[in-house]
Amino acid sequence: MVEKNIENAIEAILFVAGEAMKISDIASALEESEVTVSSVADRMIEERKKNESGIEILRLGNKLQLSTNQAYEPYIKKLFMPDNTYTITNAAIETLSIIAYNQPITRGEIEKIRGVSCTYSLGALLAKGLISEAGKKETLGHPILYATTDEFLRHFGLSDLMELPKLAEQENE
Amino acid sequence: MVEKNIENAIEAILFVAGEAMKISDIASALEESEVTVSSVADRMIEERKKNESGIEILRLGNKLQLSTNQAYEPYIKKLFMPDNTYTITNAAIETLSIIAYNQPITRGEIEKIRGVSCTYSLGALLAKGLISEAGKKETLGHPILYATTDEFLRHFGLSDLMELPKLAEQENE
Amino acid sequence: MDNYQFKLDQFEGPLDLLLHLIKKSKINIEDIFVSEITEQYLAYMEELDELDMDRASDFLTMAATLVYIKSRTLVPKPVDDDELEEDPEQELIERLKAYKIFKEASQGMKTMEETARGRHFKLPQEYPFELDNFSIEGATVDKLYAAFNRIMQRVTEHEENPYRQIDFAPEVVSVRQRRQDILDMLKEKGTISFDMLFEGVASRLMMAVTFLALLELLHIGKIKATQKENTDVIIISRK
Repeated sequence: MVEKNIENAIEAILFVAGEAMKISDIASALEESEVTVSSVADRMIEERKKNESGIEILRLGNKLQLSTNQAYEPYIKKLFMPDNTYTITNAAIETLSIIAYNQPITRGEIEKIRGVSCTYSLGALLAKGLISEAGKKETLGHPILYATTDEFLRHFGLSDLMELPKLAEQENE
Repeated sequence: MVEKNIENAIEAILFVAGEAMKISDIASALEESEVTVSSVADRMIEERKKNESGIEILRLGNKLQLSTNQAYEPYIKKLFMPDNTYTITNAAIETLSIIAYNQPITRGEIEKIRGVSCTYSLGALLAKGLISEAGKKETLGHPILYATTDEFLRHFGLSDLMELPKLAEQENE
Repeated sequence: MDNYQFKLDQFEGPLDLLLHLIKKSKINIEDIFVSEITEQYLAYMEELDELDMDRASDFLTMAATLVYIKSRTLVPKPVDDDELEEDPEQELIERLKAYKIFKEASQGMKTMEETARGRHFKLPQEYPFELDNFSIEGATVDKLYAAFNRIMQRVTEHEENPYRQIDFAPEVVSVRQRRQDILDMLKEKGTISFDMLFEGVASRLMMAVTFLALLELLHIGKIKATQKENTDVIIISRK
């Protein structure tokens, strides 16, 4: 497949999907290697950034998703007045940062760091889809493990967990 | 506004809209003339055709809408075709059943239940005269409300909406 | 203490309150037990008139810990069993330090949230597209009813598990296991890119394990790594 065609097909696929699509699934539909699709996607991301396109491509871990460019938010607000600009409370964001840097992690482990009960903020984060259950820990009582989701990456404008800023302690290492 | 910016903003607006948008509405949001927006749109349509872009812009009378380029349909089919038993009719009937049981209802509310964009099936149901617009909802943005028609009753051999089979949860009440 | 109306709600917990006191007194975390912090903390506790028991219990437990640690400095220590016992003072200092790191990180995340705001996404398209061909001839009320129930069923299932999950590699994996994983991946795909090996790897430990496994495999000559240009992707293949 010619590279230009791969680009166009990726665009069409992401448009229909709406949500984040695995690069591997796209690659198998196009009968191309993951490496190829991944590098074509990188170029598309770059080009759209450069052109300040209205529709951007986000890389979320090993997935791709279309999104509007924030620069045009004022016009979109004017036309649709969408109400998707929720923010997170301080308690919840503390809990979330502990999960983000230590996932997967149990409620008990989070509470040990925060020194308070986290039932409430965990519930709020689950309800917003920012975290999800990610199995059970192989210890006594098999407590539930929590991890961040694609929505978490989107909400904070990250393409990957590796993009989280380094913790103070890690910088000193 | 620079022409490139107008292009990008139009792209972002159409992406969020999900359905056909009036050129006049876009123009007023961008604080540009309709003539300008219309001619910029024409150039965008042309360019995307030439590049065989995955996402095309359609002009429907005085409205614009994003759509996938049919050339990439085979890949989309491979990825999204649910199974052979799920036909177009199923999609339309699903949308119709939601309207029948929850009328009047907005597009946004239907989409929230179905989890997919319902522009196509709403259009088809409107064209068949099974549903019609039934005023606007008194909320932000004043979205259009949809309800079933007399034609709907005739088609399904009902004399009244009350004759629709009761839902399981209502029976328990 | 200042004429300052103390509210429990202002703090995310006892550690947060302690950090606040430490910051206000301009001391290092290590110095909390040679300072007035314990007294200040207890004074805050006395100010509480309406106790929200659920929240206050964490604060009161901490007060007890602080008093206990303070009292230990007043009584002579037993000579022997000191070594075995974990030093509660040191433990609290470590907890405060760890908490401080995440408190700062969460402030950084607030900024990230602010910059990321204003993106919009779209719903999946309805598929198949060609709705012009659709026909409801033969569609009955029963079919309509069944369709609605089917959707409700789907919505219920969705609500039970509404969170999309990210696939996580198991946390603790040995270098040997990871070596096998890499060989298995190569067997299946022929070649893989260096970056692909680290996709979805969330922890630093796991990354280090992956990297070590890769180095070992290169060392024993089971795999080779090639790169066309300096900045190009590194391709891993079997030898």
